[in-house]
Amino acid sequence: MKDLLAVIMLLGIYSLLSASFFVAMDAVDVAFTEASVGAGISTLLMLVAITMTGRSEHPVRHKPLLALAVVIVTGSLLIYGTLDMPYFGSAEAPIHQHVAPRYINDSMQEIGVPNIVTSVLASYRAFDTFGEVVVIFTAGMGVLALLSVARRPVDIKKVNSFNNSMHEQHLVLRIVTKMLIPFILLFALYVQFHGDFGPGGGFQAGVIFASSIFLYTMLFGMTTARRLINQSFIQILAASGVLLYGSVGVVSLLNGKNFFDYSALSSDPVAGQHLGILLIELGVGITVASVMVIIFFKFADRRDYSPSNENKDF
Amino acid sequence: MLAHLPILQVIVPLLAAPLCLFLTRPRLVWLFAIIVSGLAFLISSLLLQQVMTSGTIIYELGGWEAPWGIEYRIDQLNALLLLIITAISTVVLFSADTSIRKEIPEDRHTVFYILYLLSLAAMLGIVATGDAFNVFVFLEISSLSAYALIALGKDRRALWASYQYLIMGTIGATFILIGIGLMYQMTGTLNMYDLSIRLPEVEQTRTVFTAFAFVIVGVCLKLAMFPLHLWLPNAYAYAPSIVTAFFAATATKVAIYLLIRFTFSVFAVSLSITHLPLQMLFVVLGLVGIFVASTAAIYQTSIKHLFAYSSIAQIGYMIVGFSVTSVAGLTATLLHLFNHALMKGALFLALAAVVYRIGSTQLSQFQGLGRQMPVTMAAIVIGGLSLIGVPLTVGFVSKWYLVMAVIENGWWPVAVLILLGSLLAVVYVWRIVEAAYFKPALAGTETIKEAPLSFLIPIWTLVLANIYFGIDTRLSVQVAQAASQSLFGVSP
Amino acid sequence: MDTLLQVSSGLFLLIGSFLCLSGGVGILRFPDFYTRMHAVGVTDTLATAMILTGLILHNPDFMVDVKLVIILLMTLFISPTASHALANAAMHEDLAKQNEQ
Amino acid sequence: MLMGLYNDWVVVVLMMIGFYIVIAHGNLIKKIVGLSIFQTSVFIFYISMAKVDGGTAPILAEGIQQYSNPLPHVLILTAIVVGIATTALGLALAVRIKEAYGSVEEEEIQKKDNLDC
Repeated sequence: MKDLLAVIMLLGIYSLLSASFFVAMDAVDVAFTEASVGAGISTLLMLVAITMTGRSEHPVRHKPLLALAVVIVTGSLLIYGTLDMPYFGSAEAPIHQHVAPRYINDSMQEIGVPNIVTSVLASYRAFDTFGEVVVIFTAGMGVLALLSVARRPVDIKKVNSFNNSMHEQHLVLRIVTKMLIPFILLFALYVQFHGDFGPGGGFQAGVIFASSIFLYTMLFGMTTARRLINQSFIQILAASGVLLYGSVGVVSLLNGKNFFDYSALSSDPVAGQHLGILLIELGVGITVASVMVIIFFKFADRRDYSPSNENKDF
Repeated sequence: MLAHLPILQVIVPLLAAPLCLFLTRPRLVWLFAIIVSGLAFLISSLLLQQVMTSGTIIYELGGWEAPWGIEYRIDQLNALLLLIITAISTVVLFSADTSIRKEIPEDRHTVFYILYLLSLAAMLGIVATGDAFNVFVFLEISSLSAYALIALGKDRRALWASYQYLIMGTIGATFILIGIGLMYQMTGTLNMYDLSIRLPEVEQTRTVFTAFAFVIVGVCLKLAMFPLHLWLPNAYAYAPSIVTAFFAATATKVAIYLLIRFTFSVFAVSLSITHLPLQMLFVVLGLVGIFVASTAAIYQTSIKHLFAYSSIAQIGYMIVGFSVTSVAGLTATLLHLFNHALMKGALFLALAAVVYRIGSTQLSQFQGLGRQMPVTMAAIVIGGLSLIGVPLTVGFVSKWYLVMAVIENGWWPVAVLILLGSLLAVVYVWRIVEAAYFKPALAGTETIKEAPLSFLIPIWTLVLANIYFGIDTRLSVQVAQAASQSLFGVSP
Repeated sequence: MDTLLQVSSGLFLLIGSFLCLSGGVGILRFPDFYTRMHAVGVTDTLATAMILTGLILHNPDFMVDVKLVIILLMTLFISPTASHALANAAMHEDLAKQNEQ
Repeated sequence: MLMGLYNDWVVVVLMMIGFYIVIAHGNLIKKIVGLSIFQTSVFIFYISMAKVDGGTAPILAEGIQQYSNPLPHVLILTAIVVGIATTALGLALAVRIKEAYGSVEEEEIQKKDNLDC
């Protein structure tokens, strides 16, 4: 495969397929995330990247025998390691005996949220999730550091005439998109606040929210999207998501409980847990959505900036 | 509030990072970063004191007891590491403002400090946590911020170095993830302490063996242990000087910590060392690493490269001490870890000062600098002497303990080889001294002035620490010994 | 009544699956891009619609039915639009090539 | 044994395909694609160990006795996010490398670097 476009589309399909594996193996939350992130966002980012780096790959000249050897050694080590593993689906496996039973049996009394994944994610292992939000924030800042460009003054006339010519070409797309975007936003909100009861949560919601903005940007152009979303505002938003998450922990610290102990948030421990989970999911959603938008905008900006792709449309 | 110190240690810099975006001026952000880092330093000294007097501190996040929740578990080993990281970070930050004004465009300064604080917080998080998966998450935060920081370097090769680091680092992290998954599958727990109790039951299984192999290889990739070191020299050489100073003194230390933690605490010594030929493997790799890297250092034309290779050689010493697997050997490794952080911090910071003045680290440009920047060059010389292991510097102390530990184990040839390796260090340090003091200054360089005070004060703080801890070894040795004893005490 | 629902839903599902299959055959066998587009674009929209109708008839739960109807409406919007975008892009590319020649 | 462990073996093969792409290919974008495949396969490995025969998705409901293990799901949610973060940063680096070197092929970049020295 020398055509990178095909490679990336196949990668997207692989992601989507593995998302359906996850559904088959009962991991609905993970499947949701993989479908929106692996098949959606990362494919999109890669496509934007290859518009800048070129579509074809040079043939490999030397035979990568060393690489093959490394891969075979690693692979056989792994196969060797699997030999003593518990069998697929067996309920006697250690992981189903030791830690997990408490999550399954007691989380309803302790946290009061039917989706066990949400209660583990947001309460038992809340600090991991905080780390996850920080990872995303770090990536946003990293892309900001790498791809920032000085903004050139925009020639409004040129943009307008360009927009008009685009308008005819993309008429159907634009109208359908305008109709769909409210529904996408609505769906994002549903996923955000329904995460306690069904699959979903802040992360997936953030990604869906961001994808509606991507859609808008792709069809109406960067300049129009910029009028909608201010760059420094979105950065502040990304930071405040992390801070919202962190401050929930700080509040419980100030109330004399341990960090991220949500029972400190309310007189009734279970209500406190509920409130805490709601707040941190909101923080996750805000950060993820705004960082995704930052990353996408930075890539798109860079693309407009590099002189060779001046007048191509998306 | 004292009971919450373990979490404050990590959370203060972690929450400070996004707060930076609210500050408008880069200068303000810098001051803020220094205050935060200083605060972290204060917390870590309090923690060390607390640990030394009252033993291991356990902090349950979210109020859920381990292994259901995540816990922070601070013993002597972590406390020592926390202290090293925060101390170096604070000292280095003092010169950051001056240095990056020359090396990084103005509009990226705020982002630079944010990434710096994030990577600081992430390293502290890796060290403090007692949960294997939490290690992975924070490892990724620290790596991502490291990639971005390195790519901020002026040269275009910084981008390429950063990309290579990204690929290697991500492979390493994924290996660790596989290893953690295998361990989890056999025991059902992610908590390190709980793992160390439950692993012996299944230690004979092939799965645990594979898990161990993957974790170790993953950590060694991060550690840049020979022969997995290829990403390190370029990454250090082309990163902004401040970043190099910070990472050279801390990042590899965190990786060494992980190696120690996984081999001694999580997998018991009996499994790691007795069942596997690991000891021989590590001694050989450590020694080969010392020689190959030192020899490579001799042939470098850029001083940043030279010291980067020297770092790989120093990692070799730590690995040798580690593979002795006795209290004495581990003490030597921890001492060297502490001391190497001081030396490399001082050396790379001094290099940052040189870059600030002459804009290059090519050896040829160093001619005659001994007269133009005497104070900075003196610092480099003392740091170099410390690298060699001359008495009255910290380098001597840790080499002494290392040689003693090796001899105690009856490995005479290894002791001889360690001393021979030090001779190579003499050669590469001499090349710098020769250029700086015994060659005439290049034409047109008469105007070069001594580095500004914002460099000299941090550099000499570290240099004096080099000398102080070389003479008064009580504090460092006591902590290192306590840490290694507790490691062997926990896992007999 | 129940049997009628079962039979009709089965019928819809069968037709839907057949259409999916024929679309797949079409994409492999047809000679050029536009005819392949035709095969996928037309049959897939109809096929998903059929399968979803079959599922609605099959499922007694009201909330699930509502969700399925929403999915049906969405696919009816999105699928033709996607085909349109694809064909449009292909046209654009072709014209650009012809202009070059 | 064949039936009990087949999922792990499939996952190992997938992982190694990804790993091979990372280390054997010279194109920077393709390396990132390889990393993605590698990581996604590790995710499948984690999720497959969480599955219990006869279990359902871990969302509490009336009348269900057996749930699959929720903990690996949580871990992988985090890991997916880490994956996309790495991908984004890697792509950003690749774009910058293309601008600076005019190429995203490893060999050409090495060649240009050697010329500089």
